[in-house]
Amino acid sequence: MIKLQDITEEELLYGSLACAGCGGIIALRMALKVLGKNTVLVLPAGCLMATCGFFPQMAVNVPLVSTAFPSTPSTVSGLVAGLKVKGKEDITVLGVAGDGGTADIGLQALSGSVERGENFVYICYDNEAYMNTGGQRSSETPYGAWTTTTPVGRNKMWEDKPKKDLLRILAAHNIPYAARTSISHPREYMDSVRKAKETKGPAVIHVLAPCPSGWGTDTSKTVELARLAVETGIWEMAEYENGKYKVTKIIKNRKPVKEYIKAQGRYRHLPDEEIEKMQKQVDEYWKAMS
Amino acid sequence: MIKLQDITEEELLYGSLACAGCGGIIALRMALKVLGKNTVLVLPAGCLMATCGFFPQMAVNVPLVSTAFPSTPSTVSGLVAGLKVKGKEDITVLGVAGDGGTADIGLQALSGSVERGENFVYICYDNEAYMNTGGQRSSETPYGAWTTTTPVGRNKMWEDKPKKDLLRILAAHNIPYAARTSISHPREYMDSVRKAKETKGPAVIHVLAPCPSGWGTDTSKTVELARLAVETGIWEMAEYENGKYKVTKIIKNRKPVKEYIKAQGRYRHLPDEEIEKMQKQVDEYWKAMS
Amino acid sequence: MGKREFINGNNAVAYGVKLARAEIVAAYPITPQTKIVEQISEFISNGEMNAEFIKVESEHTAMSACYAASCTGARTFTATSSQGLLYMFEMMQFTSGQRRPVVMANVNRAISPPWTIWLDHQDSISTRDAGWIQIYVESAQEALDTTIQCFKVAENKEVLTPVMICLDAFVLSHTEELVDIPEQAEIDRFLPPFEPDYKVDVNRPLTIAAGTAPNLYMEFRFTQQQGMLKAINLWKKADEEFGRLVGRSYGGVVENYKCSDADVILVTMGSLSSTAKDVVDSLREQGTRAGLAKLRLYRPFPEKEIFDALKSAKAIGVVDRSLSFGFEGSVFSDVKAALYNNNCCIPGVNFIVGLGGRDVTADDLKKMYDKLQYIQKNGKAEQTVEFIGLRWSE
Amino acid sequence: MGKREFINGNNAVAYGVKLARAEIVAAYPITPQTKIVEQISEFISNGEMNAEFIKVESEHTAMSACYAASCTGARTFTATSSQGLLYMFEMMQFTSGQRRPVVMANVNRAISPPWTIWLDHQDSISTRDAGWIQIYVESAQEALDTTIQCFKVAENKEVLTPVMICLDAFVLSHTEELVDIPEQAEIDRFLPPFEPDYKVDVNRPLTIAAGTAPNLYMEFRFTQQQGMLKAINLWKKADEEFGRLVGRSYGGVVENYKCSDADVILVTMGSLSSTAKDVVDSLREQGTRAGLAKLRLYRPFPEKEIFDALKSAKAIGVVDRSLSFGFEGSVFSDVKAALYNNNCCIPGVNFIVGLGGRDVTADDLKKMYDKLQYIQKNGKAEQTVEFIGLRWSE
Amino acid sequence: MGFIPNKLSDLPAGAAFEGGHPTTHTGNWRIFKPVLNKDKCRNCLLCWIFCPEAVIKKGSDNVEITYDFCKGCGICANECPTKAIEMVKEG
Amino acid sequence: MGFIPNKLSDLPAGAAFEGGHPTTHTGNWRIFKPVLNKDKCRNCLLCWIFCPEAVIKKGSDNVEITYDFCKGCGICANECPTKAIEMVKEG
Amino acid sequence: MQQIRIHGRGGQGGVTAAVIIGGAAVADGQYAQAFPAFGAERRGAPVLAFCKISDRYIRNRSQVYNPDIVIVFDEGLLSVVDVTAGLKEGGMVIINTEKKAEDFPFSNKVKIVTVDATAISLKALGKPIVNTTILGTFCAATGLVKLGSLKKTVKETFAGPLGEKNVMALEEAYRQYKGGA
Amino acid sequence: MQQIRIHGRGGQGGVTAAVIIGGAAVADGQYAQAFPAFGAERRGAPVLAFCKISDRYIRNRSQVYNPDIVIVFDEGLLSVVDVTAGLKEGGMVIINTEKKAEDFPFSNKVKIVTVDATAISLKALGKPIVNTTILGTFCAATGLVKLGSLKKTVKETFAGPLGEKNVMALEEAYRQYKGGA
Ligand SMILES: Cc1ncc(C[n+]2csc(CCOP(=O)(O)OP(=O)(O)O)c2C)c(N)n1
Ligand SMILES: Cc1ncc(C[n+]2csc(CCOP(=O)(O)OP(=O)(O)O)c2C)c(N)n1
Ligand code: SF4
Ligand code: SF4
Ligand code: SF4
Ligand code: SF4
Ligand code: SF4
Ligand code: SF4
Ligand SMILES: [Mg+2]
Ligand SMILES: [Mg+2]
Repeated sequence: MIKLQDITEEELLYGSLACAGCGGIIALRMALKVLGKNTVLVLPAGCLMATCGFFPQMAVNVPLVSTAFPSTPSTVSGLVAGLKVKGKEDITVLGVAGDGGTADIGLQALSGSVERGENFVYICYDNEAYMNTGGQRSSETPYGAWTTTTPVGRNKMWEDKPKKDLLRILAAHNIPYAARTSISHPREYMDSVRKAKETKGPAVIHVLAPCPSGWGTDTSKTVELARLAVETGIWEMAEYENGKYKVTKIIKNRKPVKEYIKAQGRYRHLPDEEIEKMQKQVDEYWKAMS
Repeated sequence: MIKLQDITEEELLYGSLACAGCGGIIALRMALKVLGKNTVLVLPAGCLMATCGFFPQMAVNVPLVSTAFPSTPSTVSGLVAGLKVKGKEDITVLGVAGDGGTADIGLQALSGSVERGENFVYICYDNEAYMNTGGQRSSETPYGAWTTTTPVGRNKMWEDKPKKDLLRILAAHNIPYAARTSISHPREYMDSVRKAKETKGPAVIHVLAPCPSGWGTDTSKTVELARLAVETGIWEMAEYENGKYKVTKIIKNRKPVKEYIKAQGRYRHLPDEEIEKMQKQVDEYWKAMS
Repeated sequence: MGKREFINGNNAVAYGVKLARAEIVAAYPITPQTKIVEQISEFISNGEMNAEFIKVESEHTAMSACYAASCTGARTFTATSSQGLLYMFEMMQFTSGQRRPVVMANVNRAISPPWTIWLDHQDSISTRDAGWIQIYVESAQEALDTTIQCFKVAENKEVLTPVMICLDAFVLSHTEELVDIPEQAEIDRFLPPFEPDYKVDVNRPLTIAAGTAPNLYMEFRFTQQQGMLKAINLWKKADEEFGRLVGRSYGGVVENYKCSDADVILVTMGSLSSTAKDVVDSLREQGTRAGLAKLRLYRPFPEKEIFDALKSAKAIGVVDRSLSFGFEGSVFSDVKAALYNNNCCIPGVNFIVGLGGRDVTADDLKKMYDKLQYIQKNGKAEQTVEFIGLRWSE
Repeated sequence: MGKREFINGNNAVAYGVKLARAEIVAAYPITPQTKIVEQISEFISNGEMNAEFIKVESEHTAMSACYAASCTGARTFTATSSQGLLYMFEMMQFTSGQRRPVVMANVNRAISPPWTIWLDHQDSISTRDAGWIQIYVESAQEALDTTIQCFKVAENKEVLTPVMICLDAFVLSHTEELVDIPEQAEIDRFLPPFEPDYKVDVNRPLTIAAGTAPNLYMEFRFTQQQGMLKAINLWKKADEEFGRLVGRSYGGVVENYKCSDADVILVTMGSLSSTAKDVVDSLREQGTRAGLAKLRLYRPFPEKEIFDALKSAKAIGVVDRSLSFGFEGSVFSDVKAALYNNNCCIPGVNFIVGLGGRDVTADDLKKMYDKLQYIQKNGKAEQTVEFIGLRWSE
Repeated sequence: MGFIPNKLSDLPAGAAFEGGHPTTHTGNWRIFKPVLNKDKCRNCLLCWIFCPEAVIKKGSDNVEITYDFCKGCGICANECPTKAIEMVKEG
Repeated sequence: MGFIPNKLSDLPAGAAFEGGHPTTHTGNWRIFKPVLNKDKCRNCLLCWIFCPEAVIKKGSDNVEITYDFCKGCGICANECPTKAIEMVKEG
Repeated sequence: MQQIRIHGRGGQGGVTAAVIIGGAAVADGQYAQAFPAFGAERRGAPVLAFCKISDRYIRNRSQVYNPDIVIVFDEGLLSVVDVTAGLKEGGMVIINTEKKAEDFPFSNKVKIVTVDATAISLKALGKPIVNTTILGTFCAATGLVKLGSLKKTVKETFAGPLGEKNVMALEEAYRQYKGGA
Repeated sequence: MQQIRIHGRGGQGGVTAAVIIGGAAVADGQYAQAFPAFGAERRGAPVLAFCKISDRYIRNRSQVYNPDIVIVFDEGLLSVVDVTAGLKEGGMVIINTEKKAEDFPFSNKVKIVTVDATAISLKALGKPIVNTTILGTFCAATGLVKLGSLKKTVKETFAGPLGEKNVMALEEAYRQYKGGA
């Protein structure tokens, strides 16, 4: 596994206009550290593009091809093909999109690029809502969360669906490599990025990247919350490789889900019985998985 | 299981302009027999719409809302919502689209409708290519097949990717009910349709529906070929229900894959070693599944 | 009379949708529109409004769902902007071709790239041929009232055409101002329930959006065109009736602001019209006979009404907040085409302004009127297209 | 001189793409375009052509992939029709806004609903504001030659704008005729390799399609407009050079067919122009001074060239195979707008023809010329928009 | 028989036609014709359920083939377990 | 420093600007400032890897915080296992 | 200009026949257009294809309303469509049938040429595919294209032995007409 | 017409402050517009908000270039942006600071009003959120809106106890100015 000491000091992402403590920026910065300068980055609409690619604040130091919101994977496809005919197949093509850009409006294109078996790395930084537009529900918004389109009013309307399971959807594509990981675990995450780079064919990483602004949390807690998600068992670290789904981190003594929920503004309204229901679901999931 | 004797004689699909022996028509006709008159049908671009919904030849006798090629599931969503506000939730909303309209250009919308948990029945009739436009490759075109965009020339270009696994993708969505079935097995297929109708929430059926024109087969062999696909083990009959994937038909003595391949014009070019490779893959798959 | 609120254009549209008793709302976020659907979701969550709120996964789906919901006979609304509008382009045409009276708010925003979130009209203008009625407003109040008028005209059996209400990003969408909220009862009197003849009905199974060969297609398009053209007079009537019942109206389809005796007239759409009225008044004080023709309805294009407003002018300027690339501003072309049809050839000039959020000030507008006076004197325009407010000239 | 083949318009475009040495082809099927990409996939599979062939899962992806591939500096092509064009609308604007010279063939087909697969120009016309150059052809030969010209103009450093070559569904796409296939060497002389200044390069990391605030956006759009306008003269030059090197040219951007002394002139686009030339000749034989202005380039709109072609006419008719719903034919509006800019107000009438595949015959065209003669006599048009070939009048 | 418009005002708003009204008698596409040998028929209904054109009718002892819309695909003959249906050349 | 256009002909064809040139010194967004106590630092590099702004530099014995682009999010302080970083109010 | 209309069924190769006629005309140094009736018909459905031949470049691109010659692939079509619709006075109808010209009701109005192309094809190709066979009759009866050009075009269209067989069938039909005429 | 510009940071509630001023003016029977500087700024970044107040309906919809009054939420902004840019002659700048008016370099050019809003807010709300607090100073120093209307609007904006607390903070700032003036 990657050692922090060995990681390059070179920064390819520097000076973004993101909120203080943005988890998405951490995800992108770490990934670029592994992939290095010989990378082309694709960013669609979303917080990262909005905060890293606005003139004159150009925070990314690899070629960045920005694209339309639904088009990250297909822009990746075009770059892969273009670099191939230009004899530059050694360049890593990296698509990075949010949960909305990946699991909602970009899913079809992603499925297509994966199915065609193109050679690329794709990272979905998951902050569990459409954050760039102010925090609307996406299909990755977890059960119980408040968003601006699942407001909490007289008629209860908080999000009532579980998260879309991106990793299993990719596994169903029999993708060469995919992982579910978290910015709180840099070694594991960066190791996934390295594997993804080395994979011949499509490789997709789904990384939890909390958003202090959207989650209603202190900017200093971004990493801590991501870690809590793992330690409570809410966020499973897993990989799909060689046709196999594998849990990559088994938490011995899972922390109570409540600890995670109570730390966040977006769950403020949740009655305790809902939290207990969530705890039960988590417990059942892990029982079933072991 | 459904008995043929008990099935209604009423025909809700009659007099289409499809090619003689079209498997897609069989799939739709059987489904409507189960669902009955209290059904609204959505058809996008594709062979069924082109042959059943052109004035003055209106072959379908339930309300048919035709829609754009990418929009079957989202049109279904709108109908479900509209019928709900109109107090007509007892009507079954049925989306029927081809493999291209489902696994390629309609996949995102399907994923969305399933994720939102809307109450509908969706049938993908799979003829393994874009037939209405003359037989181009889709993500459901099987390995080895000739299509007009995977022609067989000096530089071999026949389809070199396996089929997209729609059922497993739906299973990854934890859909309430989904099935992979075949028109050659009317009782099983129609039973799936019945289950789908009874499911509260989304239910999707992926049904093999050979196309004599696109597969290069005699019109009389449509059902026989579908059966062969099952009997050779190339086409697995399976269901996803209550969170479980289940093979629904285990073939004791699988027929040789060759029998299926050799019967079809679209595989004419395939050298024997390729067929052997396919045989091996099928054998391995079934070994792994048992 | 209802209550008065200090709200922005987005809220105002949401109030309009609520008062219109829309039954289906498809929602997908995009800046600067999002507040509209957020506000509606709050109305619903608070029990103030009764509608199915579909949280779709893309705008193509938003419009597909609206198309289908409208086929069931439900009153249907969605909102979008810019990239979202472009992404649903196919379904926009499906909806109009099948004559489903969906109402959509488009918060006008420029198109990327260059990446932008700011105001111009390129988004709605680039859908001008798509068979949607387009109406532009200049204030939050007009946004609210017009939203209600939209349903009235769209659902008229002679029209049956979807309507897009266009309001300017930020300048209207995010600007709070004083808005009168009509009473529900007033609106119920104005807007009858939607009861289409052709809809999904298991007892009368129709094939909706059927295929038609060359022997019939053209006739459908002709009747669609006829229906759309009828919207011009029907909108005038609706605006007038709204005035009678609710107490506010907006001059029909072209607001004629001091045009009757004007020598120089600007044609504007959207929020700019508001500032321009100030400018007209101050020019009038200085003795210049200035006028403003505010184009509310852009499609169907009110050929006769715009001719009537402009016919006595000596010089006209058409202000476009967008560009038909490779030619000129589309409103300019259309206005000239309409005048031409009336054998009228007043010297005219096109001002391209405010692309990608560049502010257009009263000073800018004054300069445009100055230019028109110069043209009036010369009897002809030297240059037909002029960009106003460019940072550099070369 | 190359060989002569009896092929259809779709094949002809494919030959053009091969001869242009396109490096990337994105393919998605839609009738009646599909044969173009099928033919290209055959060329590749037979080793006659060397390109990456991307079998995308939708047209939005097709254009996204083209946009991106072009960013690497690769010569890029795709083809579509109708619904496919609409579905990629967002990415069309991305490609043009970012100045990527992708070439696309659009086989003109009507838009659904009513469901259709037949010819009209509604698809490409409804994208007229999207910043793409649009050129229309009248024969398979012109389709082949023009495909090559497209790359030449699109990739010119002063232009850098994507080009759509429009050919009529079935009438051109599926009609076999005699076509000269140029030699590869001739084309190599005409068309240099594509070497853009701004492209993906890890040694010079650019942010491509960067965000720009209101302080800069408008300037980008202004330079985009300038680039596009340059295409008018550059296309004339390219057509002329093509003529010199290959032996065929097409009159630049507006083919002036016997207009110089004509009293009555029709303006047409696409395959209709071919039939119309027959009609002009037969009218001339009968002593009528008829002319035809064939608009090849529709965007950028060749304002001056169309004025030059029409200026001496007594009556003009503009034939639109599409409709800007709620107004009139778009070519009619644009032609009038251009004449207006030149203070020219010749009586004109708009013929809406051939929607959804209705055939337009020589007889129909003769009737249009008759109408123009009537207008010439009267000095003015009574009706501005006329549908030709409607089945019923009421 | 479905509604056939013959003036503009007949047209629905948007192409919306009554369904279930086939007008083209696809029976004349047929080159071979399925002919039933009643004696062999066991009334298993397989031909009935597989017929794409829904032109086979249930009967008490055996099925019955109607020909207006039978395209002659031959599926019935192919699927019949008792070979009770024979395809014979039309004409 | 990135390229700043100042005439039309300076503009690239399509917005394409050189990357890696931040100009807005986001350091002045800071309300609290991370201050390192070198003595407590074990050089574990956790703050370094987690800092979203990449403003912590590796050193031989301990890390070093630079402030031009530090937004004061406090992640470094929160994650430091030895509490070697303290957030203090700016000003 | 000579205009030809072909009546066939989806899948019978009517368009190919039109293209072969056009190709042969072109090989003869003439100009031609060949195109299908633009539709979405499926295998089995009656379809049309057209060919125009002229010694000058053909600019008129509208459809064929008044053919000089009609070719009917399949006698069964006669009961479905009016094959003589719009036929020019003195026009010719070539029908694949076992019957004789006199057996057709419209034989008094137009010139009818019959050929049992199915039989010929079955013999030469082993399949009842008549689209090239009947072109032999067309060639012999109309003289609009040269036999050599027709054979050459057929060989270019169908590679290898299939081409040879098609040419044989075509020649046989040609011979039968010439013999019979 | 009076035009107000507010300098704050993303997340500090500058737009809310502008809307509250406008709402109060409206409650007073005046007309108002309130809007943000249209941008995509994130939490922490300097942002602007505007309010225009007039006794007539405000038709001019262009931005505010020459404010009469500037409100600065956070002293730190002074080193980042020129808060006096475009300020009208005789205009006023209200700054949240511990310092005195004289401590600012531009004190000779414009009227400066200072208030330690952070201290007041920390006391009243327990948080350094100054957007409502400073409105008390604004109200006292400019008299553009009535104190009662301002309080009412704040209570409508923040329901329940939060509203009460905000009103307390606002009143305290108001008192301090009145006392100090
Ligand atoms: C077609 C289209 N629809 C909507 C938008 C508006 N939009 C831009 S970013 C965004 C949210 C992005 O969410 P996500 O992908 O999760 O990234 P995040 O903002 O959370 O980083 C939306 C809805 C758009 N740009 N294009
Ligand atoms: C946006 C769009 N792209 C392409 C098409 C063209 N098109 C119509 S049907 C079809 C093929 C449909 O394939 P499938 O869904 O598999 O159904 P099948 O034709 O095989 O029945 C295509 C590509 C279209 N109508 N719309
Ligand atoms: S809103 Fe959230 S995801 Fe977006 S920049 Fe701020 S912290 Fe990052
Ligand atoms: S092409 Fe195939 S799928 Fe389409 S109608 Fe014919 S048989 Fe059916
Ligand atoms: S399949 Fe054969 S036995 Fe069975 S019902 Fe049909 S004809 Fe009778
Ligand atoms: S031949 Fe085909 S269509 Fe006719 S009855 Fe048999 S199965 Fe049905
Ligand atoms: S986290 Fe703490 S101990 Fe580790 S390097 Fe940073 S300051 Fe030193
Ligand atoms: S406070 Fe945040 S930005 Fe500053 S050094 Fe620490 S982690 Fe980095
Ligand atoms: Mg997100
Ligand atoms: Mg298919």
